[in-house]
Formats: sequence, structure tokens, C-alpha cells
Amino acid sequence: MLPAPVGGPVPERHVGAEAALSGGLTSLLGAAGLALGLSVIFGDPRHLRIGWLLPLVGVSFDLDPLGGVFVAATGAVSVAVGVYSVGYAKRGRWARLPMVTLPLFVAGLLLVPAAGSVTTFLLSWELMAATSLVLVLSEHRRDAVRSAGAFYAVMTQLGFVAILLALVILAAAGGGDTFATIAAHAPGLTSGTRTTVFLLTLVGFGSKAGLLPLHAWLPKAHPEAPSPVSALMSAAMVNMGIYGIIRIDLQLLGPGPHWWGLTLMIFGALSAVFGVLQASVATDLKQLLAYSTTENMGLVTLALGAAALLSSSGAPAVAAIAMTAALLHLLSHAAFKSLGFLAAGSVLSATGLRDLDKLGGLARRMPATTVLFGIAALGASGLPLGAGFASEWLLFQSLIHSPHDSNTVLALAMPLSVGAVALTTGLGIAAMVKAFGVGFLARPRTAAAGAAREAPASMLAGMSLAAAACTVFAVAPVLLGPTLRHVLGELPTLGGSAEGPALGTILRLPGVAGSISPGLLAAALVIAILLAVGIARWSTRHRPPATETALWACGADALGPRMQYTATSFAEPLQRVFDDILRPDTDVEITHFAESQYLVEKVTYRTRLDDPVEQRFYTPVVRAVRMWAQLVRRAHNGSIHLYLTYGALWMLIVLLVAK
Amino acid sequence: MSWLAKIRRVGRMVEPAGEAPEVTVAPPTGVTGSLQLRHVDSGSCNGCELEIAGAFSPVYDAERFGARLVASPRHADAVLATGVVTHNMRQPLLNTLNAVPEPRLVIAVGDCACNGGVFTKGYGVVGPVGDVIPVDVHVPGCPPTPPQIIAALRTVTGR
Amino acid sequence: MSALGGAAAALQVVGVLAGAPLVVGGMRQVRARLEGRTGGGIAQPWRDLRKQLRKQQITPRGTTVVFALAPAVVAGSTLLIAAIVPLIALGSPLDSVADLFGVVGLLFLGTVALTLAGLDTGTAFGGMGSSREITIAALVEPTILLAVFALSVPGHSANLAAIVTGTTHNPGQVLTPGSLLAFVALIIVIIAETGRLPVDNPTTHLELTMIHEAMILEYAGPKLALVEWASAMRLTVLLALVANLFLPWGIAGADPSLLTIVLGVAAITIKVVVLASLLAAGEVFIAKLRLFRVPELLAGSFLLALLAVTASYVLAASN
Amino acid sequence: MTQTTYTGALDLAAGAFLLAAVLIVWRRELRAIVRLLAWQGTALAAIPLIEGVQQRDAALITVGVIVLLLKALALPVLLGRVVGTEVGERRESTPLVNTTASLLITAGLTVLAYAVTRPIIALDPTAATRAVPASFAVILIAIFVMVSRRRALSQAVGFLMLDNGIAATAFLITAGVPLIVELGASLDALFAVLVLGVLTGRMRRAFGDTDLDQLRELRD
Repeated sequence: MLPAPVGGPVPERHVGAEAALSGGLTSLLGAAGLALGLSVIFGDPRHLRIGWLLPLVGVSFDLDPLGGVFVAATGAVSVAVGVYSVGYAKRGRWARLPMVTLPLFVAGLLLVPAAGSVTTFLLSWELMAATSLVLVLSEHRRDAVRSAGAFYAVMTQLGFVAILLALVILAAAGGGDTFATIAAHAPGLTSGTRTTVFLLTLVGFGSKAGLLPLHAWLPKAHPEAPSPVSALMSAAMVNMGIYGIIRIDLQLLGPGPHWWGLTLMIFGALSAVFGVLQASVATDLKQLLAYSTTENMGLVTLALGAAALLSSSGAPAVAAIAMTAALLHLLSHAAFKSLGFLAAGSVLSATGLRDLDKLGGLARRMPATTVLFGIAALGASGLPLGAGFASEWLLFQSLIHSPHDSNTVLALAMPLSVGAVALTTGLGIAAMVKAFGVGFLARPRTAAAGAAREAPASMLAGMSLAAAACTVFAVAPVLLGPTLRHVLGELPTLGGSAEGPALGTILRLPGVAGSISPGLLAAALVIAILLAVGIARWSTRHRPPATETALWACGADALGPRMQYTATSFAEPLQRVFDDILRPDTDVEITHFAESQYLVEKVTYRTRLDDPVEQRFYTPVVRAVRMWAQLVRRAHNGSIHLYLTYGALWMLIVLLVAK
Repeated sequence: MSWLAKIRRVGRMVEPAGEAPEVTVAPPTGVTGSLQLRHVDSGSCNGCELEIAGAFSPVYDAERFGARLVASPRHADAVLATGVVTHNMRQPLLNTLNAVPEPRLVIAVGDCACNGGVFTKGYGVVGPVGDVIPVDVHVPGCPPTPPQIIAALRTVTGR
Repeated sequence: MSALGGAAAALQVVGVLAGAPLVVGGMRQVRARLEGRTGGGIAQPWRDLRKQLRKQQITPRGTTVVFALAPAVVAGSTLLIAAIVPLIALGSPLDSVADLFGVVGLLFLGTVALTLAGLDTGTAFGGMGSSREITIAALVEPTILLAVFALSVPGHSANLAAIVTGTTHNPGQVLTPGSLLAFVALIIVIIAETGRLPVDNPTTHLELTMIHEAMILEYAGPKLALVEWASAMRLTVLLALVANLFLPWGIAGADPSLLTIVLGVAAITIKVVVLASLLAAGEVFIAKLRLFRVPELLAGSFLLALLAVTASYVLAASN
Repeated sequence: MTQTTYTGALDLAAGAFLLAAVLIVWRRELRAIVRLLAWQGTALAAIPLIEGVQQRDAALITVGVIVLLLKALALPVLLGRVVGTEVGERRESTPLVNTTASLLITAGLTVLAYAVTRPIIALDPTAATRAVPASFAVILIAIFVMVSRRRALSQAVGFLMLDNGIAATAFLITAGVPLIVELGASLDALFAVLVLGVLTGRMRRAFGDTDLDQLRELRD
């Protein structure tokens, strides 16, 4: 049978069997990755070199605890996604191509952190990029998907070019292809080379991690991809950008000057605030989650920058806290963001809706999905009992405990970044309350939302795995203590020499006074809530029997679903407060009756929120590129002789240069 | 600073409270001295509204007897109905009463609410409040003065 | 931490439970007197609570467990805060479980619960109140955390006991610009978080001007009682906490004796009464801000908190 | 007095000095602004007084008293008169930068001031120099006020804040400039205010109010 057209629903096929195969393969790969990563973290590093696979350099893998933690995280996410995708692909009647590509994508994701040499790294990176592009395009019949795919392709390839240049320069200067040799020669590099490599990699990896201003592909591609793929991209692929920054800039190039850490902090803070701002006004559920990814990667980058800055200004203990915060937040983000996208996917497959303004009332129709998304949202909002709480607490501690005697840079950077992180947390709470409260509570706003059905068992199983991970991060980060300590040991330049924070039942910070215990806090909170419930039962015997009545409609008979607040109206105050940054274009047109100017026939209110950075930053670039293309086209007049002349000229130039 | 001076000059402007009248209606929940009211204008001429506003003003200060006007019938113990019930306000009045949690009272303020007043047998009216919902306390007068309203409230709050 | 320390923590919870309605009643009373009225008396909120607890429980049709559970979550988180923070004595067994950041987190957990409840009803006013409440909460967060930062600079710790002991040991730092600015910023934050004037008018009847009230319009009977009680407790706990962070004198030590506990109770009572009366008296002179002028107020408090941090940085560099 | 109380008092004075500047940015009512300016003058006068008491220096105390009379009494009274005569413009017309933004800008300026004055502190870390950032921040804020406000009176207030800031910096860095110089500066400020008073009066007669944007009309 011929390969089916991508994405199209193809009736005569046992989609179920194929979905089970692809999902199972994905999960197996993930499980293998998880096991391998853990074994490396707690055992010895693994080396693998396959000479014949690639001419000249060969392929070499070299897995140490730092890579291991990324491999393990990717593997864990893939397990959940694989289980989930069995049911999802069956429901969505996936075509064959995405089913085949999904495991390949996971393989690429697992290979990147394991790569031991520049060549291998670039190859795995390209594998990851290409497969993810195919997956993003799997529903290519929709225009939105096609435009998003094109945008994603261009951005990711540009990023790849930057990384390619940087690594080639590094390999040339480092006198070798494998990271080990480069690390050996790293101290001898000139500061010029270091700076060039740092800037190039910052561009390349930053665009992959969705940092401002190179984030623009992320809120387009992640929502348009099928939800399991969105989960993989948002929870595993963006991590690779962070991995690159840690591996190349912070580990190989060693301790950089002050301004490296400062640059990372600035970009991180900008990305965090901007991303959360966009998330808090977004009305598309998956786009909201995608912007929240930008936000969280920004937080991680800020923590990395803080770690670099602190260690370069002689505070290894605090730097270790910042580094732990970065890694812990990375992992917890992987947990709650994958859960969030999977839950959003089950909503999408049950209602065909992503627009929060049309959703609502899912709590009664999809209780399990509602609870699971609630766990994810709680984690994303960084509140106690949430997965993100411990890591954000560590981040705050590292920021407020920086040494502030006679160091102007720290004295300026730390308070401002505390303000930025705090604003991010606050707006993040608002965004998640909107996503959960408007999307899942209250009454359905459309018939489609009213007709929602609970997701099948396999999808629920996949989500439950992610939810379990979230719970671990929320109440027992103690379980991750050893892992993080091993990884921290790998990074001597980031305070790895100093003793990292002790993630016991009670998190204690050595060197600085500070302690918290998520687990005990959760237990105490439960007890307190029970106490409150008990208080509310006081003098029950005097009460008339409880009843259930209609909602109070201010005397009117019934409240229509359209009288509810929507996501747009919920975010309106925030949009108004941050008017100068968001630049919404709203227009109100009032049509009067022909009879009189004083009688209003109807009022239409329309508001549109475009990504302002995209508006200001990308449009001119695109215009410039187009002009350049026009110029180039002039050189192509189709005459073969002319082309031959070009070739000859180039050869001459090359010869002259090479001489 | 002129504010402080004014406050000192004015001092206490509230009318002296008479002795508490005997409790005719037992307080709904058995807790004396607390009565939240939801006011419903079921077709009044706003005369009674003015007097009710006066009753809660600093001069008469119904709050010192534990009475308070609230925004939502869910928070209320009693419905304070004024005016004759018009056809359009009949259902809203019923809805409001049903929204009030048990045990609850209905206080009809003004002649129109008690017996229809000048609007009796008007083409647009259903009748006095008593024809639509059971009334526990009547406050006659067109409009009743704030002291009358307060006296009626005190018979319920028992303060 | 000793047995008496645990007893003191329990006593704090009980004291907040019993005292919070009286604090609110006292504030209403101060206001009434300044307006020339007699007022309902300090015990009026207690009467209202006891009455609400004897009324029928109503579940609006279409609401979920979120609506049913939110009051308990708000009250519970507030009670937990009351158990953690040093009000009477320093030796709370939970002191190492949550520092000032944890307390802030619990505070926002309560806010979020109530916000979700407001959305869960699906009424226009519920959504409106939730939207406004969460907006203000989001804008308050930077101020509150920067103030925490400023407080934690002298003692090099965000743990409450450490901060309080640090202040008791060198009282001079209370009068530094840093701590004064932080104090003002925190007061503004408390006003915004507990829905007092000029951010929100707790006694309004107009749904369109409501923030906190609009979220709880659907609650009746015992649940309403719990919500009202919780908001009173939040106000009390926050006032007491601020009082002790800046004027910790009279608080009992880490392993208190009966006498010191009694002294601590007396001290905190006096502090809260004074602070609450000042707040209530201030409210007589100000009107509610327009909703979109509130960001100005919060930006101002943010500025004060930032100044506090920078000032305490420079001064901490000195000593 | 003891060293600690001296330090505390000096920090407090500096903090009040800075706080007054911030509040001047915050408030809109011209009367409130003038009152705040008087408070700032008091805080400014407190600095030489404290130092004088600390160093048993009569000259400094005299300077402090004179500054108190000028900055906390004379100038505010004069400005208050101007406000009193300004019928119907008791409020600053909406400034060029909205309040929230200008508050955030103020925050930035203050942080900047703390940053740039660190070398001075490092140079000679005494209690006095450690308060210099506050006074320097006031200078920056004053310039910002003069840039962003419309009314002639607010401009005058900005100018006076600038003068206060410079004076405070002088007091803090070189425990007090010579008496005569300080007096000269203050008297300059006094004359400037008188001139501005006259100017505003003229402007009101010419344009009806003192919105400085209207000066553009003089161009042609």
C-alpha cells in the first residue's frame, strides 16, 4: 500500500495497531534513555565511538552526568508522551509519516546531549530539528500549520547556522573535534574567540530555547503541532538550547568575564517577563502554554546567568544554589509543561477547541483531565504544593543572598532581577488561573465544549505518569538531591566545588541561613484545611437542611453562558495596565439607528494582540532579506555562460586566497 | 487638619436610642443583634428608599442595632421590600426571596408594600407584597419615618 | 523548640481565630466614631459569624468542588500562616518549614482559591471580581518580594525567626531608611491584599466597584462565614506580622516560659490594636481609587521597596 | 550623641530627604508638592544640624538654622503664595510621562545614583558619605521633574529640589561648605523663585495659565 498522504484521515487502515506500535516504540526509547541517563549519573561516564559510521571523524558519544540528566529528563518525558500518543494518534487518525517520525524525533533528542564531538553534536541536532519540523507539519492541510512550519524551518535553520559557525570556530581553535580535546585546549583560547563563540552560541541555543528576541517561532510552532509533539518540543527540545549554553559556554569555555553572566541574566529576565506577559493575555490554550515555556526558559537562563556571575565574583556557595535552581526548574518545567500540553491535547481532541473563549465547563465532563491540568497549572504558577515552588524558592534565595559589599554589578543586578522574577511569578499565577478557571470551570460557552467526552485510558495513563512526576517535584524534591549533586560536581566553574544546597525533607542552604520544606508544608496545609472544614461544621445542628438553588441572577430568571467572563475579558485589566508593552489594536464601532443618533443599534468591539517584538524586530529583517534577494536575482539571468563565469571567478578567488 | 477639627467639632451626631421595643418576631437564627438586609424595590416611588437611606445615615445609624444592608441576597437574613408589586417585578421579587438562605424574613416597608396604598387596583400592579410572598413585619407610613423603620428593625434584631 | 514553643504556636492560631473578628469590629467601630455614629460595637462581626453559621447551606447549581472547597483553603492557608509566623513566641515548630517566601506563597494560594471560586460560579460579577483580584495580586507580588528582600538583607536570612531576632539584637536598624521604606511598602501591600481602602471598599454595595465582595456574592451561610472569617484573619495576621517584623519587642524567645508567653500575647495585642486603629482612622480620610489608578499606587510601593533594598544594601555594606 | 545614634539620625535625614523627592514625583496637587518641598527643606537642614551637634561646630549649626529658615519656611511660603494666586490650576496638568512610568523611572534613577556614587563611598566610608547616594539621587530626580513637568511652578519645584540636592551633597561630602557660599547659593535660589513668581504672573496675564507648552507660541 502506498504511503498515505501526510496528516489526512485515511479510513482503510488499522490506525490503532500502528499507533500502538509507534507509541510503544517511543516509550521504549524513552525508558532506555531514562535508564541510561540514571546509570551514567550514578555510575561512570560512558564512551562510544563508531569510526565507520562517518568518514574522517567518525561518530563519538560521550555521556557524563551533565548530559545524563538531560537524557534522563528527555527519556522520562518520552515515556509519558509515548503512552499518551497511542490513544491520541488513534483518535486523531494520524497518517503514517508522523507515526514513523515520532520515535526518530525522540532518538534525535536523546542523541544531542550524548554527543561527544562537534560533528556528532551537529548531526544529532540536525536530526532533531528536521524530525521536529516534519512533525510540526503533520497537519499541513491547515494554513496556520503551513505558515508556522515555514517560520519554524527558517528560524531553526538560522539558529543551526549560528551554532555551526560557533562550533567550527571552537573546533578549529580548540585543536580537535571531540569536546574532550576542546576542553583540554580551552584555557589557551584567545578572548576574541571566546567572545565570538559565546555570542554565536547564545544566538543559536537561545533561539532553540525560545529566548527573546528569537522566541517568535515558539508560540507559532508549538501550538500548531500535534499535542504529544508540542509536549516533546516544550518539555524536551527547548531544554537542548539550555544544554548547549551550559555545555559550550559555561563548561567548555570555562568561567567567562562578568558580562557573560550579566548578558544571560538580562536576556533571561526579558524573556521571562515578556513571555509571561503574553501568556497572561493569550486566549489560545496551547499558545498560552507555549509563551509560558518562553517564560520558564527565561527563568532558567536567568538562574544560569546568576550562577555564572556569582561564581565569577567569588561566591561559589550562592552560585551553587543558583545552578541547582536552574537545573531543578528545568526538570520541574519538563514535568508540568508536558502534562499541561498533554491535557490541552486531550481537551483539543475532545472538543476540537483551543480557544479559551469558547471552552468552559469541562470540570463536569472531563473530570480526570481537569484534575490533571490543575496539577500542571499549579506547578506552572510556582505556588506551594506546585511543582515549580521549590526551584523558584531556590532562585529567590540565590538572588537575595548574593554578597553585596563593594560589588556594584551585583548590587544593581540582584534587586532588579528579584523584581523581574517576582513580576513573572505574579503574572504567571494570573495566566494559569485564567487557563484553568476559564477553560475548565463554570459553564460551557459553546456546544462543542458542552459535548466534550473524557479522554481514553491510554491518554489518561500518559498524563498520570507526568502528574506523578509533578507530585514528586511538588512535595519531595528530596528525591532529586543526589542527582543534582552529581551534576553540580561536573561544573566546577559554577560553584560545583562548593557544597550545593541539601535537598533533604527540609531544604537547607549551606553558607546562607534559609530553609523550607515543601513536603511538610503540604502536610501542614492539609491539616489546616481540615481544621477549617471542622470549624465550618460548628453549630450544624441549628441549621436547616442544605439545598441547591439556581445562581443569583440579580432577580432575572437565568444566566446564559454568554454572560460569563471570557478569557479576553478576564485578561482585560492586565492588558490595560501593560498597554505600552503589549500595544493591542482595539477598535469599537457603534452603529446608530437611522432614525436617531442617540439610539445605538449595535456595538462591535474587536481587539487583536500581535507579538510586538515580532512586529518591530522581524518585519524589517524580512524586508531587508527580500531586498537582498531581489539584488541576487538580478545576477541570475538564466544564461549558462554567465553561471560558468561565476564558477571560474570563484575558483580563481579560492586559489588566490588559498595560496 | 481641618478634617480633624471638623470631626472634633461634630462629635456624636446620632439621635439617642430609645429603649428596645419588645421582640415581636423572634430573630430568625436565635442569634440576637445581627440582621443583614437585602432591599428590593418592587415598584416604589422611591419615597421609602429615601427614608431607608436616612435610617442607615449617621443621624439614625441603624447599624448600632446590628442591622446592615448587603449586596447579595445570599448574605441576607431578610428581604426589605418597598412599594406595591408591579407585574414586571413579581418574578424578580420571588427570585430574590428564593435566593435568601433559610431561616429568612420579609419586611414590608411603606403603605404601598403593606396594603397597596394609593396604587390599590391599579392596572399595572399585582397587589401588596403580602399577595406575592409571606410578610413577617409591616412598617406602615407613606413614607414611614426613619425612627419607625428602625423601631421595626429592632423588633427583629432584639437590640 | 520546646513544648511551650509548640503551645505558643497553637495559642497563636487560637488567638487569631478568636481575635480576628474583634479586630475587624474594632476597625468598624473606630470608623463609626470618626463619622459621628455609634457603630454596632466591637463584637458585631462575631454576632454575624455565629448567625451565618446557623443558616442554611446553599450550593448554587452548576458549581463544582472548587467553589465548595475554596473557603476552607483560604481559611486553612491563613491558619497555617498564623502557626508559622512569630506572633507570640519565636520557637514555632514550623519555623524551618517555611520562610517569608513560603508565607507569601501561602497567601497567594488563598487568593488563587477564592479567584477560582469566583470564576467557578460563572456569573458576570464573579468573573469580574476574580479578574480584578488576580490583576492586583500579580502587581503586588514584586513589591512584597522586594520588601522581603530588604528585610532579609541585614540578617542574611529570609527565615522569620532570624529576621525578628536580628532586629531585637540591634534595634538601630529599625530607624534606617531601608527598613522604614520597606515598612511603608509592606503597609501598602497589606492594604491591597486585604481589600481595604483605597484599593477596595469592604463596605460597598455596588457590584461594579467591588473586588473582593464580587467574588463571594454566591456564598451563603457557613461558607460565607468561613470566607468572612478568613479575610478577617488575613488582615489580623498580616498586621501582627508587620508589627513584629519592625517592632519585635515583647515577643517571647525561642524557648519561652509561661510569663514570657503572657507578655508576648499582651504585646502583640497592643501592637495590632494600635496598627488597626491607625489604619481605620486613615481610611476615614481617603476615597477609593479608580481601578486603573491602583497600578500607580502599586508602582509607587514597588519603588519604595526597591529603594529599601538599595538603601539596606549600601548600609549593610557598612556594618 | 553616640556614634550609632548619629549614624541612625543621619541615615534617617537622608532617607526622609529622598522620600520627599519621590513623593513629589508621585503627587499631583501643587499644594501637596509645596508642602513636601518644605519637608525636604527640613530634612536638608537636619543634616548640617546633626553634623554640627556631632562635631560641636557652631558654624555648621548656624548654617543649619539658616537653611531651615530659608528652605523650610521662606521658599515654601513664597511658592504657596504663587499657588494661592493660581486660580483653577491647583493640580499639575497631566505630565509628559504618566505617573506609573515616572515612578519606575525614578526607581531607575535612584538605583543609578547608588551605583555611580559607590566609588565616593569607597573613597572615605564614613556615615556621612554613605548617605551621599540619597542626595545624588535627589539631584537626578530633580532634573527628571524639570524635564517631565508642564507647569511653571513644578519647574520651580524641580529647580529647588536640584538646589537642595546639591546642597545636601556638599554637606555630606565636605562636612559643610563655607557659610558664605551656602548662603550665596540659597539666596540665588530665593531670587530665582521671586523671578519665577513674577514670570508666572506675567504668563498668566499673557496666556491665561502657566502651561509651559504655550511658550512655543512665542516662537513666531
